[in-house]
Amino acid sequence: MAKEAKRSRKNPGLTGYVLRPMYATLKETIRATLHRPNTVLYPWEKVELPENYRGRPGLVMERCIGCGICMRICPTGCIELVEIEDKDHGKMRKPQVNLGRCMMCGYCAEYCPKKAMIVTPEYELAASSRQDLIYDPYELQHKYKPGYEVHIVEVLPSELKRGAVEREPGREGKDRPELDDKKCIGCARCAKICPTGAAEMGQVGVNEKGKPIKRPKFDYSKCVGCEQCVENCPRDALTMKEVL
Amino acid sequence: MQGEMPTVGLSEEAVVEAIKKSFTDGVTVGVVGPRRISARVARSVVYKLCEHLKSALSFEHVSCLSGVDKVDHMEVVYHISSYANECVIEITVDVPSDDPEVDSITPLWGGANWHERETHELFGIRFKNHPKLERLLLPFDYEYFPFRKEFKLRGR
Amino acid sequence: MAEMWINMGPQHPMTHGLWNLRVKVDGETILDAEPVIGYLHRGWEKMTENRVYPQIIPMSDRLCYGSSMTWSHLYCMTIENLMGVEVPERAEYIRVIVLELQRIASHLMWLAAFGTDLGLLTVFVYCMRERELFLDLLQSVTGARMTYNYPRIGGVRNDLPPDFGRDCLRTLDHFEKKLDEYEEIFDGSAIFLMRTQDIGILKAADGMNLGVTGATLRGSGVKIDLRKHDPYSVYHELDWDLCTHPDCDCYARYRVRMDEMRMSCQIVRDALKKIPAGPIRVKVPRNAPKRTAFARVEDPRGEGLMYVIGDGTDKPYRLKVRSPIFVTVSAVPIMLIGYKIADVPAIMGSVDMCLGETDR
Amino acid sequence: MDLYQFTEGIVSWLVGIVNWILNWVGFHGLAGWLGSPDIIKFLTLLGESIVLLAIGFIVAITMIWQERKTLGRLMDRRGAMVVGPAGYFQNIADGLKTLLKEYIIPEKADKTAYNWAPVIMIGSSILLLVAIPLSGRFYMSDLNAGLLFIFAVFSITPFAILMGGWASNNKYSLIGGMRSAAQLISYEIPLLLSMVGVVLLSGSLNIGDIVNAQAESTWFIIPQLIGFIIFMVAIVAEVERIPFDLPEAEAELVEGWWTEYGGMRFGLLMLAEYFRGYAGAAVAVLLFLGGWSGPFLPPEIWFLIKVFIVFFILIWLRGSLMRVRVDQILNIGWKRLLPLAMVNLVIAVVFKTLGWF
Repeated sequence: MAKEAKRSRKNPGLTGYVLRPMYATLKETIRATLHRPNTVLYPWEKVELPENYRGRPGLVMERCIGCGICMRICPTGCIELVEIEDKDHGKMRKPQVNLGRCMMCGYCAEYCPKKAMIVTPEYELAASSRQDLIYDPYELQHKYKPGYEVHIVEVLPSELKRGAVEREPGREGKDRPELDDKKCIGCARCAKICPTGAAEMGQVGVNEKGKPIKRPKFDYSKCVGCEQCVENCPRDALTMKEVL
Repeated sequence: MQGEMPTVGLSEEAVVEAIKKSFTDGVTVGVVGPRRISARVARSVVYKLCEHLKSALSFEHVSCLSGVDKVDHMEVVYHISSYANECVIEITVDVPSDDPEVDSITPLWGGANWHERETHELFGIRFKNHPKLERLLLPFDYEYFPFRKEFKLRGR
Repeated sequence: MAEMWINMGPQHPMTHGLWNLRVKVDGETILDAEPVIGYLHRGWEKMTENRVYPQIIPMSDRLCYGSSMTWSHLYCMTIENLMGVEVPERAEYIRVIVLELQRIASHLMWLAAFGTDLGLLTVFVYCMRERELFLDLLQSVTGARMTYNYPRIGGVRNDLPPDFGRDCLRTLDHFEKKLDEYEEIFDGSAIFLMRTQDIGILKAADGMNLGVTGATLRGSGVKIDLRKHDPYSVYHELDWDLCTHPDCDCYARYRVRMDEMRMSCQIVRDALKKIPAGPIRVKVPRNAPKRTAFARVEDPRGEGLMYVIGDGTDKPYRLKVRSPIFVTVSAVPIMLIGYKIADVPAIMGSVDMCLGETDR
Repeated sequence: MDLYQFTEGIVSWLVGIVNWILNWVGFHGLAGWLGSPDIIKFLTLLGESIVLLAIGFIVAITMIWQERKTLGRLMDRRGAMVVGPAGYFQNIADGLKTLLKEYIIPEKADKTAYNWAPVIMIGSSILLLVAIPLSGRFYMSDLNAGLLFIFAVFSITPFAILMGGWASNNKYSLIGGMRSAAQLISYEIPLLLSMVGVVLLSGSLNIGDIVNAQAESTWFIIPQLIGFIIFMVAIVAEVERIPFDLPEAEAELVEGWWTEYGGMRFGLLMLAEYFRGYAGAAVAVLLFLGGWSGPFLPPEIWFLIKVFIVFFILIWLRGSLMRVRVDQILNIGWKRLLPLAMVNLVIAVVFKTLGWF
């Protein structure tokens, strides 16, 4: 079964055997001299990069909704959300990347629900100080080209058992927040924090004092599953429900 | 052993039966999957079990030896694999936190040597009869057992 | 000359990393040896306890700079075992392909370093040149050259690029020709045979007892390969053989690795032929159940094992890595004692050191 | 006109100018002393040695450049290429860099020996240049036993290596120095024996005579092929290049006996290494490849071309072979080369008695 060694043991001599490696290297030398050597003259010429090369993360400003998924998934914690003035929406939170800590794993682009974080093919990132390596949202902006974004192409296990074909999950594949009605106090914090406007407060009735009882309603077609409502809920009334 | 290995050994069930026959006290053992056996063993019999595994059931190789801090007690987990039987046995041994000591299996398998030294310095579990229980990875003046749960990391 | 201890390392051309080999010599003959490691200890296992499961994949890439794919794959496999996730078949095939390409790249890096250890720098450049081709292939699949972050829990990150099969076959054909050239340079050289044959003898019984695994053990004539004897992924569906050599010396280890590169080419060809269409990634739950799991793979350097304890949250309670070189290094004294100090690079080169996984 | 007459002419001309100035100023006594034949001879020798050193330096620099470029092509890369035309001035830049480096002496080193070892090394290497003629007219000294002198000087360096290795107070250096001594006894005897065949055929130890004898009959590589091979193997060991560079075996001994030498000392050792490489290749050319004889071109150019070709073989060996072990070089020297050298000697004797040479 096992593959046996092809060559038997040789009795090493002095001459003869030395010539074979010399011949092999000479062939290689002639090839390198006639054609060009294999090295790349780096500062003057550069290696061609494939389409999906993962360089530094970039940001497409218009698409970003400031949901903070990138910040949460980042393994090194190099992404922070900072507040900036946006032309249309007023104050918004956008990611700022510390490239000194970034390890180019591409998770931010992969998990970004709006494909606002992209991976760019930029790899020459040397800077003269650590401060220069902290890219604020404006510096982080990069011209978008199709192919820079990363898609998660996954199927649900339940569908895999039924023999599903590959596809990109729509909204129903995302985890979604669920409300525990007893714990909710109707503070509307979730609706305020929701970056997509998927959570809206709606009146469900009146309490004994005649005040309206408000409960959030989730529009799951808008929800991106960023968990901000869950994290900010003061009474832990919201939980993420996984869709499997 | 040079060159040839026995290709067909015992099946997982046969190994479990053999262990059950030899050890009645302190050993719970069962097959958990193809080529996977799991056992939970009392601290006192682990060396005897290992000896039996090595001599009678031809388990030649210590794959892994890890310490676990379960806050109220500690565990030492052995993964011992057999080339002849093509299976791995996972042996879990509970060790009390206040007296973390267990018999060393280095006299049986030399491959456990550095695993035990590592577990010793990271968890503070002592291995009796180990030939050289010294520091391995950490600086010589390190005072803590960094992999215990009471040792919190700064960052997160 | 009196006996003296020599510290080879932490900064020494022989070490291939950051470790220290203390050897006691009498003249040129080694009387005793003691490896000292820990210079790269990052507390990797402790770090993982504070990160959620997907975040650990890029970290496990950093375990070994030579073959990061195997480690992230091993991690994903462990967590799949823990969560009981079934991986789509196409994903498994893609994994096998990239793993074998990674194995070739890793072995090429070993060969480059081995040549340098023996004093031949030319081979270093040749091997790096061919390794570049495989890195290019892996780069076109994964988007990165060394730390791929490609396997995912429940599949792989993205599908193979459209022309991958053609490029891959072309590279393999080219590479097999180059492999013949390396054999000409190594096997054809009397000096290489003088330097490696009957050097660093590790008997099969010793090797098994000391926990040595992988090509080093197969070089001692033990027919063990976890891809065959503890099959994972789809290796059992592919047509391949394991490679052994009965000589127990450095030359045998060299021979085994060379044969393994050829065998990897065969595996990749076969896998490219048999790869089915279908999904490549399955969604996995966020939280792991309360139980333990482990997985073993055949790393290019030996047996890699990860043992994980889940506690019902989205972070592992404990993750233990069994690194092949960690154990092999502990067996190094038995290989070194009795040989000359000039044999240290040959012997250490033949076990293919990688310190990232050793110290973790 | 040979080098001596040429230099004498220049020196006399310069001295004439100086004397004219001195006479014009009024220092007649000094002018007379300067014009005396002894002083002229001294100045001529001084000028000659400067010319020789300059040529040796240029050849060594060119050899380093050649090694870098050739090794680059052997390794499928480019070698030095930025500074100067095709990277030729890179070596000079590197030399200047070593001048600017810090001057470090290990604290526990034996200072005297540590400082003297590179001096002996470079001194003996320059001394080699004295005995090596570039042509029948371009030489510093025409010694009767020139060949013996060359190999006597060659054998000084292991002493310097041992000294430097001991004085550095470093274990690697010490082992490197000891290896050098062990290596010496393995290659020196086959080296000299392989040379004896040539000496027999030409009947002289004078290098000029040997070259002339080759010009009259044929290159000695043809009757003495075995001797040439032995000589090349031994000369590689002599100049410590890669199959036999045990004293500075990089992979096991870091940099061997050089480990503790830095700055300009390292630069000098490097230069001495290439001086010796030049000397080794030159001796091979002189003994076996017909020396400076060749058509059309001036003999000096022919000589240098042959030297660079022989040096290319040394580079090629370095680019395709591994390092042997210290006990194996003894095996090679005593068990393989020595009997072969004896066979070669017998062949030479047979040729000589048959009267073919």
